[in-house]
Amino acid sequence: MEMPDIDWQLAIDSFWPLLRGGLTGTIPLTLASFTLGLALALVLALMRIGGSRVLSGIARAYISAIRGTPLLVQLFVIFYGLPSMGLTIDPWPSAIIAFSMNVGGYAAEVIRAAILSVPKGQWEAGYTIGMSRNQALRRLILPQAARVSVPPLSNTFISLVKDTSLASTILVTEMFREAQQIAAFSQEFMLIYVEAAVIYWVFCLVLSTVQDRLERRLDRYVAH
Amino acid sequence: MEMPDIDWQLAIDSFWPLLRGGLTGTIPLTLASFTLGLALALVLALMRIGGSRVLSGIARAYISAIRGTPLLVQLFVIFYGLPSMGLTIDPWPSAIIAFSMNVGGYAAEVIRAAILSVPKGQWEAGYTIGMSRNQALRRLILPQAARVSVPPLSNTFISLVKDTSLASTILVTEMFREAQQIAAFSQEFMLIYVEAAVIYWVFCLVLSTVQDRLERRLDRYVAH
Amino acid sequence: MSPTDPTRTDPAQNDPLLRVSGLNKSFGDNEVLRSIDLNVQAGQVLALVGPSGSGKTTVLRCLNGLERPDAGTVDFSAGPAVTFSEKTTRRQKESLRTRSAMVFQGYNLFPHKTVLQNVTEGPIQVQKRPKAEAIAEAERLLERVGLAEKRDDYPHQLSGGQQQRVGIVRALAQQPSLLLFDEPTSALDPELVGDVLTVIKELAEEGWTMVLVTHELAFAREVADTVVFMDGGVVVEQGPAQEVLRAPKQERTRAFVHRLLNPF
Amino acid sequence: MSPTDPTRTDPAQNDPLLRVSGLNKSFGDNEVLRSIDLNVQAGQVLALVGPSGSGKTTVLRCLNGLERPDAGTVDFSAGPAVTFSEKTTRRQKESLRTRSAMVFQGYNLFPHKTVLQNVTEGPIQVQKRPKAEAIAEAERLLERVGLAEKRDDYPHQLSGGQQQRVGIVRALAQQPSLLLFDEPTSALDPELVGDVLTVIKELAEEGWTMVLVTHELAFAREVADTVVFMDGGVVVEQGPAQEVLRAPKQERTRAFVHRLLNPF
Amino acid sequence: GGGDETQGEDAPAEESTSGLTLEEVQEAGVLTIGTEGTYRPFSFHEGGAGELTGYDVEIVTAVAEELGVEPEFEETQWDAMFAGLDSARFDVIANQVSITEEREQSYLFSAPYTVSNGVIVTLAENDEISSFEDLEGATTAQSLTSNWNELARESGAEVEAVEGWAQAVALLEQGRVDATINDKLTYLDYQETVGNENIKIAAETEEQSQSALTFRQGSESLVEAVDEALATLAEDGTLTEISEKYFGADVTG
Ligand SMILES: Nc1ncnc2c1ncn2[C@@H]1O[C@H](COP(=O)(O)OP(=O)(O)OP(=O)(O)O)[C@@H](O)[C@H]1O
Ligand SMILES: Nc1ncnc2c1ncn2[C@@H]1O[C@H](COP(=O)(O)OP(=O)(O)OP(=O)(O)O)[C@@H](O)[C@H]1O
Ligand SMILES: [Mg+2]
Ligand SMILES: [Mg+2]
Repeated sequence: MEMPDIDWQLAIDSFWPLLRGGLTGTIPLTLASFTLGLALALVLALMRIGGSRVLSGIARAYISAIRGTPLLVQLFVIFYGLPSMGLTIDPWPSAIIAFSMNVGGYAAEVIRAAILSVPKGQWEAGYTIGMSRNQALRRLILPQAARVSVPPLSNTFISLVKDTSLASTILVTEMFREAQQIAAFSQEFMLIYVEAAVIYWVFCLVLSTVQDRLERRLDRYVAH
Repeated sequence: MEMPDIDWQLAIDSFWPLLRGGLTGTIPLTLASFTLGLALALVLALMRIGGSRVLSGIARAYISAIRGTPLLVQLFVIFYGLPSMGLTIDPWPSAIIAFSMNVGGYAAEVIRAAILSVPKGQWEAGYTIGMSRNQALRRLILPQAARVSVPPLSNTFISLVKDTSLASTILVTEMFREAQQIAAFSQEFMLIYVEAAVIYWVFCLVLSTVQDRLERRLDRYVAH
Repeated sequence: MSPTDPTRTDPAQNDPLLRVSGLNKSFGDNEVLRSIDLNVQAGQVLALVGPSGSGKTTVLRCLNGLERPDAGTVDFSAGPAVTFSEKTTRRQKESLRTRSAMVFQGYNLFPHKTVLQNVTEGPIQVQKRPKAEAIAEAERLLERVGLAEKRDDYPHQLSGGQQQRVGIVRALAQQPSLLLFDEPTSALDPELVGDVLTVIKELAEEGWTMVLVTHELAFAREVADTVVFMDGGVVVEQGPAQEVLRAPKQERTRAFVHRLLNPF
Repeated sequence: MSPTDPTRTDPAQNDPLLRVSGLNKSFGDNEVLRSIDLNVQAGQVLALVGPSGSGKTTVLRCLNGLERPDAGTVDFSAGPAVTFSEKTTRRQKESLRTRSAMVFQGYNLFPHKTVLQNVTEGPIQVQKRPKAEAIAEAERLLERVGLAEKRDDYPHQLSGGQQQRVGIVRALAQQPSLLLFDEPTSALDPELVGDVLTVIKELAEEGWTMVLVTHELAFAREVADTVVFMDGGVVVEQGPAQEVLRAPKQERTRAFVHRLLNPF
Repeated sequence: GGGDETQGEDAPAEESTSGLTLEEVQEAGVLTIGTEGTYRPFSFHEGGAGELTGYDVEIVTAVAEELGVEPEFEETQWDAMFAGLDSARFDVIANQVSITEEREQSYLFSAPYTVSNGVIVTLAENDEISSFEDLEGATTAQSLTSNWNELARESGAEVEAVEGWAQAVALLEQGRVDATINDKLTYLDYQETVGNENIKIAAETEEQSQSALTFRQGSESLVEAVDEALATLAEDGTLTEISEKYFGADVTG
C-alpha cells in the first residue's frame, strides 16, 4: 500500500475558490433556507397538532411527500417544471424556495415532537392563569420546545449545508459547483472533492460549536 | 396556467424498468447497508458511552467526519480513492461499505441517545440481580432502547432509500440509474425523474407502515 | 390577602359562593362523574377525599374550566351560572376560569421563568394590570410565604416545598374568588409537607374559600369545614369534617378512612 | 421463604450478619458519608431514617456494591470482608452484590418483561438455576404476595402497590442473606402503601434480615429492632426503635421526628 | 414539463416555453446560452476557477456578436441541460450536442460547427482491443448522455455510467473497465494538458459525428440567422482560428 502523489500546489490554489463558493453560495443559501424552512415547519407542526382534521391531513400529506421524494426532483420541479405552467422563478429564489420547503417538511416533525414533549400541565397552568391557547403556545410552550428541538434541528441544518450542493443543478453557484469546475479543468477530481469535503466538515464543526452555545444558553433554566 | 403535455406512453413504458431498478438495486442496497450500518452504529454508540476516553474520542471523530462530509465524496473516496493505495473494491461492495459507514455515523448518535434514555435504575436493577454490564446491556437496556430508536432510525432509513441513488455514480445500477438511462435516451428528464420520485415515495410509504407495525409490536409492554 | 382584600368575601356572610349540581362527565365509556352536587360557602374550606380514580381531580378540573362536563350546572355567585350540555361553547367553559385559581399536584411552574415572572405572568400578560403594581403585589405575596429572596431564582433551583409555595402564590396573584388545590403535598418529601400545609392552613384562617383534594386526612380534619367523600364518581357522603372523618356513616367511607390511618 | 430456608440465618443466633465500619464516601467535594458504623444482627430489622440528602440511599448502595466507598469495611458473615480504598477492584465491590438484594423506591421493574420473567431473570440468567425450579419458586413467591394471577402481565398493567410487591419478590428470588429497602412506599398512592407495608412486616416476622430506609416512622417503630438516625452524612443516634423514635436523645433527632409526626 | 415537440405550436400563450424568434432576441439584446462549464476543452473555467471559456463558448460568443447581441451563459449539469432549454431557462445549448435523429425530432439544430470522430481509448498495454468489433463483450465507461454511449452499446460492449472523462480514465487505469469511447478532441486535449502515458487510442470511428447549437422548436428564424452568422464566421476564418487555438487543427468541418 502506497500513498498516492498529491498535487499540493493544486490543493492550495483551489482553496480560495472553494472557500469563496462556500461563503457566497453555500452559507447564505443555507441560512436563508433554514430560516424560512423553520417558519414553514412551525406552521406545519401547528396544523398537525391543532384540532382540524383537514389541516392536519394536508400537513401530513405535504410532509410525507417531501420526505418521500428526492430533493433533486423537488428542485427540478420548481425550477424546470413550473415554467411550463407559466411560472418562471429565478435560480436563487427557486433554490431558496425548494430548500425551505424541504427543511419545512423535515423540521415539522421535529417541532411537533418538541411541542408535544412539553408536559400537558404547562398548557393547563397557562389556561388556569387565564391564557388563551395562543398565548400559552407563544409564551410558555414554544420557549420550552425550543430547547428540546435544538439537537435534532441541528441535524437538519447540517444535512442542509451539504444538500445545498444540489443547487448547482439549477444554475446556482456554490462550493460544490466550484469543485466540479476545478476538477473538470485539472482532471483531479478526487483531490478536489476531498478538499471540498474537508471544508464542509470545518463548516459543520463551526456549526456544532454554535449549537453547543445555543444549548447552553437555553439550558440556563434547566437542572444540571 | 395550464398543464403541460405529458407523454403517458413513455411514463408507462418506463415504469417496469424503474421498478426493476428499485427491486434489484435500491431495495437490496438499502437493506444490506442498513443492517451493517446498524451494527456499526451500535459499536460506535457503545464506544461513546463506555468509559474509555480514547475509544470515545475515536468514535466522536468518526461520527463527526461522516456527518460533516457529503456522502458523494465518501463514495468517491472508497471507490476511486482507495485503488490508488492499492485497494480496489467492486462497485456493489464499495457501495455497501460506503452506505454502511454513513448509516453507522448517523445512527450511532440515535442509538446512543436511546441507550441513555433508558433510566439508570434499569442498569442498577440488573446489577442487583447479579448481572454483568454486558448482560444488563443485552437483556435489559437494548430491548428498551430499541423502542425509543425506531422513529429516528426510520428517518435514517428513509434518507438511505433516497441516498442509494448516489450509487449510480460508482457504477451500481439501481432505480435512479435506470431513470438516468431512460431520460438520457428520451430527453424527458422531468417526466422520468418525477416518475422515479413517485416510486420512491411509494417505497417510503410502505416503509412507514412497517415502522408503524414495529412500533406497535414494541409498544405492547408500554402503557397506552 | 389582607382581610379587606376586595376579591374575598366575608366569611360571616355564609352565602354559597359556589353551587354545583348534577355534574356528569364521561371519558368514552368510562363514567367518571355521576350527578355530583356540591355547595361551597364563602370563606369556607371544602375537602374532597376518596380513593384513587374516584373523580376528585376531574371535579376540580370541571370547576376550573379545564374539562367540559357533559351535563350539570356550575354557579358562581360572582358571575352567570354555566349549564353544560353538548352545546356549551368553549367561551362559556372558559368563563369559569377567571373566578378560580388552581394549585397542581406537580406544581406546574413555568421552568423557563423566574419565580417572580411565574407569579406576575398572569396579572401582567393576561389581566393587563400595571407592571409595577403586579410586581409589588407578587413581592408582597412571596414575602408572605417566606420566599422573598428567591424571586429571581428559576424553579429548578428550589426544593419541592418551595416550588409548591410559589404555585400557591401564583394562584393568589390571580385574585380569584375560589382556590382549588389538587393534592398539593403528595409529590413532596415528607419533611417538606409541613411548610406547604402551614401556608394552606393560614390561608384558610384568613378566610379564603377553597376546595382541597387531599389524602392527608389529619390535615383535612383540622382545616376543612366540610368533607366530601367520593368513590366511583359519586358523592358517597358529605358533612362537617369532624363527622365524616371521625364517625363516617357509610361503610365505604369507614373502610377508606381506616385504611389510610392504619396502613399496616 | 420457609423457616428452614438455607439462605436464611436463625434469628436466635444473634450474630452480626453485617458489620460496617468507617464507611466514607464523597461525590467530588461533597462528603456524603462520614465514618458510618453499622451492625445488623441476623434476623433483625434495621431502619435507617433521616432528612433528605443525609446519605441513607448512599449507604444502601454501598452495601449492595452499586457505589464504591472511598474507605471503610463491609463485612458480611457469609463471605470475606471487603475493605475499601483507592485500590479496591470492581470485582471486590461486586462480590457484595450477591449477598444482598435491593428493593427500589421507583420499583425499577423491567418493563419489557412479564411479572414472572422479572422474577426469574436473575435465578435463570445469572444464577443459572434450573428453569423449572426457578419458575416454581417464583410462582410460590408471587402466590405468597397475592399476585399469582398477574404472572403474565407486564409491569405497566399493575398498580404501584402491585409493582412494588413484584419488586420485593424479585429480590427474594435472589435468595439473599440481606434485604435492602429504599423508601419502598414513598412513590405509592396513600391507599396502596398498606399492602406493601404488610408484606414487609410479614417478612420481618418470618426472620428475614433487612435494612430499611423509610419515612414512615410509625411503621419503623413497629417493625424495626434498631433505628439509625442519620443527618449530614453521619450517624447522629442509633438504638432500639422504641427509644430512638419515642424518646430521642439528640436534639436533631427530636426535631426531625417531631416535624414528621406533626407536619402543620 | 419536458421537451415535448408540440408544445411550441399549440400553446402560443406560453411565451416562456415556446421558441424564440430573432426579433425577440434582438429586442432583448441578449442571447442566453446553456453550457456545462465543466467539459474541457469545450466549456470550462480557465484555471478551474477563472472565466468561462472553451471552444464551444468562444464559438457561440462569436455568433452572438455577429447577431449584435450580448451572450449570457447559464451553467448547469448535463442532466438538466434539456430541461433548462425546454423551460426557457436559456435559449440555446452550446455544449457539443451531437446531431442525432432522436434529437432532431424534438429540437432544432444549427449548422454543425464541429466535425470529429470517436476514439476507443484503452490502457497502453492493452493489445486485445484494436477495433470496434473487439468491444464485443468488453466493458466501457461512458457518460450516459453522450452519443458515444449508444455507439458502445451497438458495438456489443457493457456500459458503465460515469459522470465525465476524468472518472472514465480513472476506471480505465484501475482496471475496472476495458475501454472508453469519447470524442477524439477530448482525448487530445487531455494528453496535451495532463500527459498520461498509461492510455492510448486503440481505434477510431470511420463515421464522423457532427455537433451543433441546439434550440427549442419554434426558433426557426433565430436558427436561420445563426446559420448565416456561422457561415460568415467560417468565411472570415474566425471559426478556424478558434479551432486552431484549442486543437491545433481545423475541426469545424
Ligand atoms: N383525560 C382523561 N381521559 C380518559 N380518562 C380519564 C382522563 N382523566 C381522568 N380519567 C379517568 O377518570 C377517572 C377519574 O380520574 P381522576 O383523576 O378524576 O381521579 P382522582 O380521584 O383524582 O384520582 P387520584 O387520587 O389518583 O388523583 C379515572 O378512572 C381516570 O382513569
Ligand atoms: N451520583 C451522585 N453524584 C453526586 N452526588 C450524589 C450522588 N448520589 C447522591 N449524591 C448526593 O449525596 C447526598 C446524599 O444523597 P442520598 O441520596 O444518599 O440521600 P438520602 O438520604 O437518600 O436522601 P433522600 O431522602 O432524599 O432519598 C446528597 O447531597 C446527594 O446530592
Ligand atoms: Mg387526582
Ligand atoms: Mg434516598
